[in-house]
Amino acid sequence: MTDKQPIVVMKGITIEFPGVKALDGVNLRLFPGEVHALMGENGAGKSTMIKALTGVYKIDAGSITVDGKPTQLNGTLDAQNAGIATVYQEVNLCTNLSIGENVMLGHEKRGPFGIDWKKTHAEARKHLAKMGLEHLDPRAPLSSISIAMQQLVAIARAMVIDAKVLILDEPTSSLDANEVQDLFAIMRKVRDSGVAILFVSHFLDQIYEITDRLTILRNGQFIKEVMTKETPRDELIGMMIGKSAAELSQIGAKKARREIKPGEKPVVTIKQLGRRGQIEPTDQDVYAGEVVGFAGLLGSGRTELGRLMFGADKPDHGDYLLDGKKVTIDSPYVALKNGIAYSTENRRDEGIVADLTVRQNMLIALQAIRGMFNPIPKKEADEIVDKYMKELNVRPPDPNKLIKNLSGGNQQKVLIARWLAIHPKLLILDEPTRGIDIGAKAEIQQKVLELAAEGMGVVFISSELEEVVRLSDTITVLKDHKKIADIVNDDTVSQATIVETIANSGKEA
Amino acid sequence: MSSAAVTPKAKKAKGGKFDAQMIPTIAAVVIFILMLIMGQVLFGTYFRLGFISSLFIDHAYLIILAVAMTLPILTGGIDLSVGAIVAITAVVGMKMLNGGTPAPLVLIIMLLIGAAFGLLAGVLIEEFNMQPFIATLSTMFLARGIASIISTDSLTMPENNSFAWIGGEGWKIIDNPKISNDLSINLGVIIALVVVVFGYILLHHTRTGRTIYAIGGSRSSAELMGLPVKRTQYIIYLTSATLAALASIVYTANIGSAKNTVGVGWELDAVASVVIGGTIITGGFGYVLGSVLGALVRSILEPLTTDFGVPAEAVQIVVGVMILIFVVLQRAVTAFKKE
Amino acid sequence: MAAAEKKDDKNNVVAKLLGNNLTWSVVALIALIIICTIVDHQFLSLTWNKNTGGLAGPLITMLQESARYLMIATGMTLVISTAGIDLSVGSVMAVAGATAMQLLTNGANVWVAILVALLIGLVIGSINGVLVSILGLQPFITTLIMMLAGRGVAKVITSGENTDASQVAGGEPLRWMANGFILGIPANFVIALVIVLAVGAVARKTAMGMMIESVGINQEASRMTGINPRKILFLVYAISGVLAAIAGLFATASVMRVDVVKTGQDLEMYAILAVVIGGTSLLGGKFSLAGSALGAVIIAMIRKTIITLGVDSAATPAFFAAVVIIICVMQAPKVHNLSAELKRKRALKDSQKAVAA
Amino acid sequence: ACGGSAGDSKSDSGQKTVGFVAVGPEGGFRTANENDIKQAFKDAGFNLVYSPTQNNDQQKQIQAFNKFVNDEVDAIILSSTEDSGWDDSLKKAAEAEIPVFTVDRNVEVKDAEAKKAIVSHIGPSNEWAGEQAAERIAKDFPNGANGFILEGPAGLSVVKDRGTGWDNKVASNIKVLESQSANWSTDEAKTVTAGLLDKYKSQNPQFIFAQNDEMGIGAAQAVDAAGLKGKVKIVTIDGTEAALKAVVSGDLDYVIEYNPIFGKETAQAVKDKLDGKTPKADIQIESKTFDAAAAKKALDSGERKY
Ligand SMILES: Nc1ncnc2c1ncn2[C@@H]1O[C@H](COP(=O)(O)OP(=O)(O)OP(=O)(O)O)[C@@H](O)[C@H]1O
Ligand SMILES: Nc1ncnc2c1ncn2[C@@H]1O[C@H](COP(=O)(O)OP(=O)(O)OP(=O)(O)O)[C@@H](O)[C@H]1O
Ligand SMILES: [Mg+2]
Ligand SMILES: [Mg+2]
Repeated sequence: MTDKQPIVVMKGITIEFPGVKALDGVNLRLFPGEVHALMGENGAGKSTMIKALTGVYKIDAGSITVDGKPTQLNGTLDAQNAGIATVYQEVNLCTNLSIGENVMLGHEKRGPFGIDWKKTHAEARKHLAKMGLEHLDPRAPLSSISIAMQQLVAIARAMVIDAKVLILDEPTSSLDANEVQDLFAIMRKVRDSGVAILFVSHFLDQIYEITDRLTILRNGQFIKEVMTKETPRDELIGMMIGKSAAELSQIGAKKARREIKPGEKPVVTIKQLGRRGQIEPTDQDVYAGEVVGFAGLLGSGRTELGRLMFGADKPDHGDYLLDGKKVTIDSPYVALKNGIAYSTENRRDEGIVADLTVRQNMLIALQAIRGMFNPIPKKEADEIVDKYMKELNVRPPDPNKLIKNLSGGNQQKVLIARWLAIHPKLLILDEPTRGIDIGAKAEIQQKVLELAAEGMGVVFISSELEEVVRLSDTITVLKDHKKIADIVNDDTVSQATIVETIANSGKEA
Repeated sequence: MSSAAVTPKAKKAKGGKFDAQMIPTIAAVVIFILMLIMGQVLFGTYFRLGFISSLFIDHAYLIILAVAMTLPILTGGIDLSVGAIVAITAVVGMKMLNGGTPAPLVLIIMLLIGAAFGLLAGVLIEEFNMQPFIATLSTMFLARGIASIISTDSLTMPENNSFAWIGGEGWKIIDNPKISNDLSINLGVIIALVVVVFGYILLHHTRTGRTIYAIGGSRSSAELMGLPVKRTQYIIYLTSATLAALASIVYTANIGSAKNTVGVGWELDAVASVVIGGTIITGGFGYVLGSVLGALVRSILEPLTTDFGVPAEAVQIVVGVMILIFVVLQRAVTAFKKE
Repeated sequence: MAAAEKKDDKNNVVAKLLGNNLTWSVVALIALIIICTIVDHQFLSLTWNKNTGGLAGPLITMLQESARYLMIATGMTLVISTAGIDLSVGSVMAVAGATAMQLLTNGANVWVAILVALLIGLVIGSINGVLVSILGLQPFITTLIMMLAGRGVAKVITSGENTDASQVAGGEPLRWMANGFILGIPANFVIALVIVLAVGAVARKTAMGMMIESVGINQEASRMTGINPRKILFLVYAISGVLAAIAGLFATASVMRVDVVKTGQDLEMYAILAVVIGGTSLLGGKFSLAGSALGAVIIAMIRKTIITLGVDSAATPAFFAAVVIIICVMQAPKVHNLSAELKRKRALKDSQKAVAA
Repeated sequence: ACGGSAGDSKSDSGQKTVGFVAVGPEGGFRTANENDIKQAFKDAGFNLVYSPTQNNDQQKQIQAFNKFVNDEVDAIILSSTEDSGWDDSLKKAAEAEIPVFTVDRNVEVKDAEAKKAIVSHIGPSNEWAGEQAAERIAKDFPNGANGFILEGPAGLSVVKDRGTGWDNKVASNIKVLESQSANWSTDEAKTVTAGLLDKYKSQNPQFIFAQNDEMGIGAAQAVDAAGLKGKVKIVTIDGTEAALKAVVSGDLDYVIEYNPIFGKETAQAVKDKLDGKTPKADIQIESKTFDAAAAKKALDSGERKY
């Protein structure tokens, strides 16, 4: 192994943004036929390192060698021509075009009369099929499929060029277990064909399953390059967070179930609430202090149900009861006024307001419900911002930075702070731990439990069954845009129970 | 409107790639035909071959400008300089013709001047981060100003010039005793049609074209996908400005004279045509054929207001309201379809 | 050590200043004034005009003209911040001016005339607002239509005439608004400045500014935080309409005459230029009212420069374009990062050489 | 003229249809002129179809002209924004045997075929008006003077013609310090004049020739604000009511009429032609000039229509 020549050598890479040194003398070597993981907490500089390698950012110091040749990368095109294919952390496709076009953009098959669409679509189909997406029509608009699917399409796109290096920045964060396995199968195939793969993920299980070599970053500093096999978990975590793994706040096994007292009224009840084409009429109760988990496969309708309960989409069917009283929730404003908050899974498009500061992003929802002409007093605002910056450990701890300049995980924390600031009665969290590092994930999970203990109702939507099972009191299982089961999450329930429920109901239906 | 209700049905029947994006364009077709029919029923002159002929001959320039404007608008940009480029190329061209320069050379120089302004706009946009609106507004002032500096005279074409041939009477395909029943076509119209075909092929059958759509969808995504965004932007503004010069050739050849004041406000006519044709001003969606129809719809508004005897002061209001109704209708149809 | 730090600090301040759009706008303004002073040594001279009871001189007439640009640029800033555009301001000026002049000649009280003119501005702005926010039409095309139709409305109001109210008795307050002086300073400039400051205060002291920016940056995300984007959009177009009406009053009251074709013609373009020179992006988001105000004064100053230099009327558009291009190019990040970029490249080369060695 | 009979062309009903390719309302002269023509044709029993343009755009006029040819109207009145570029359209009119009458601005035609279409030109002369202005200034200042010219937008043929007229007759001791465009606009003229007065203070400007009334009125206000009323003489062209009043009040020195009232003459010419007679090829419309006394008389007579 050691005598192999690296295909990419990055040495002493330094990148400075106004006010932050995002990378400071970082080294990275990628070997053909290996899966290499960049490891580090949120904001450690992983995505920045990747963007240096793909020519998005110009480096301030250091050198990049590809195939033994020193290389200047002045743009993504250069990187692509050097054989580097990339799937970025945030999906970067064009929603106005079809799926097939997104796969083939820039590589369309040409005939004597320009682009030959028949061949191009056929080619797209081929690449989609490799990703297990043969059921997608390449002519359908990209906007008709979920973010998760789009992520897979983005990977299919990356495979179109004959890459020597394939970079995947958190490709698994929105995939469910099956899809992750499919993806790994593909990655192995690609790796075995001699491609160097650079992979980022916050799931340690995945890291140990698929990678051969690790480079660890902390705070923009290069810590170490190690072989995965030779590095125990504790040691890895220690290197990533700079303290011993034991110090990491851990939550115990499964949450003790909150018993519903007889005669107790739920905070929120929906009766036959539904919207044509999105989610069938559904009943659901959420009690104060209860955590309701939504489980289901991709596209099962969890997000749709969450959005409906928040008024982000208007229901066309059913009733909404709040503390037993009938209400009409038909816009986020009304929902927020009534103490219902929803944290989106689509952080970039529906979550952050990119060009506002962290502070403004935290306060904006509270401000919206107070009204435009009733500004939050500065002192109160300072307190709120201070509190959540600390409590959620947002880094860098500067609330006046633009949120778009934060790492993905830290953006997520700011969004959670936004909703906590309004003290909702019901908080709907859609994939709140997506893209969050292990430390922060534990913090957020902990936070959910605390909030529930304080009496907040929580709907917890996640593709990670493990955390759904661990945190929820009740688990609502959805399939094909329909609720198929309510599982009381007692000690007998495990991930397997839910998988089984989903599988069985398929047969019944 | 019955037509509006019909469209979505027709759509479903076809299925496949036929999606909501095409509705505004189809609405443009339907409404154009309805307007023609209305004109014919009420005034009896709209189906005359002469009317149809002059609709095309007199608006060949607008069709070219609409195609030109479609490119930047598809990326969410705009080219406000097209009208002024018509002016400067017309003035320079006419001056040179009068100075005895051979017509073919004049044509080439006119196109090159257009291209030069396109290049300048491209540089301002891509190298100096100016927004297209501001960059092309600047080149618009610049072109118009230079045209005025060169000459404020009304310049006429010298006699017997091969240049005039482009715009000349052209050919009568159907020659009736009455001129109002003649169907004629001239080289200008043919050039316009060639430009339309060129626009169609560029947008739908070249990688550059697809990159234009991608930029309109999301420029940053297009960049991250490794598409040649910068080069494409240059191509867009070069093409639109060069086509504006071509429109100038067609127009000046047609009327045989030129002036620094020609083309004032044409950029807005072109934008209106593009929008009526269903292209979304924020980019990403639209068709060049829609723009052509938009140009025809735009062209037919004035005859209709004249025939309806709209009082002079209100003509602009009526034209505005007609475009508004158009846009609202398209919006309604699109929303209806989404439901 | 401390000295080095201080120097670093200074470098930082300089760098910050260089990176700031406002700096370049101020530089441009000063440069124009210097050019004018070189050509016309009297340019900076101020005299007291007994006739009008105010200061007189080239700078004063420049400020007088800038008042209307200040108004439309302010409204335009808010609209552009929501990622919209308002092409109708020039026409709204004509409509408001026509209304006031027509009412005056028909014997209406001057205050009624002013009020109705402002109301008309509000109504047109609101129509834009409704079309954009509720019907969801594209701002560019909506206000383009309003620009066409608005001029038609002005013509209908005056039956195509250029209504002249200069002989009408009782129009004095309106005339004063455009031609009078407050403490020697042109009244319209003072009024405009007060309005700009008021809008600025409301935008920044309440949450209005942030919400406008938020909608401009990400409409869907804003909706999800409970902001009503429709309300915001409606608001900015309505404000823009009213401010354009004030600008229309300034423009017509200055000569007590409306010119249905010329009043406000092309001024939407000037307003947009002012906003962009002021550092607000046409793509929406963060806005700077101070920048736009400065931009408005720069536009007035460019026009003044054209007169002072005696630029041939045929060459005015070209001159105007040249100045705008120079200002915008100066503001381009590429230009003021030029030295930093060269330094970076040099450092990179050095470090790579070191590695190679 | 509200009626949908444009297309009924040479109908048997006897009413003749006339197409009017117009400029459109833009205040002052134009509105008076076009309203007068419309009224005169109505009075003469014609069905006049009116088609204005926008932004002085010749293209829209050409379109309207060609449409009238296709509509087979009985005659076309052309009030062109430009003096050239009409050959093709006129040729079509000639082929369709539709007589064309140019009003206000004459058009230059090279093509012999096209020339045949034009029956008469009716209108006052812009060059004449410019000459009058030069002569008046020469009379006011026999010992010479300095001053400015306020022009319309660069490139319009009216601007050129009025300028040419001025140049033809301007006295050698009259010095134009600067010519600036004020775009026909009152408001802009005020700004421009204020600037010019500032700039040339030392050279003691004594006259302003404004190429239309609107700009003259604006200039007068700037002169007034600078405290120079009476010291700077302003001469304007057009003869609108507001300008006449200004002459009376002393704000303006002299107004040269550019007479817009020739609807009757035009209608008569059309009628003659359609009746088989041959109207005169060039029908010059007389314009007056107004000093304070003449203006007062004209205003008091109450006969002026605009
Ligand atoms: N454009 C920018 N301007 C300023 N700072 C930036 C910018 N981009 C990133 N940063 C900063 O650089 C640091 C590294 O960010 P990066 O996105 O590389 O982190 P990451 O390791 O990918 O984190 P995550 O796991 O959350 O995705 C962060 O502190 C971030 O705030
Ligand atoms: N069978 C399907 N084929 C194609 N698209 C589907 C299908 N089912 C759902 N979708 C689309 O997938 C998107 C995601 O659906 P939804 O948000 O309900 O899933 P989810 O359970 O929340 O999953 P996740 O949040 O993990 O994406 C929706 O936009 C829906 O239109
Ligand atoms: Mg990252
Ligand atoms: Mg979901």
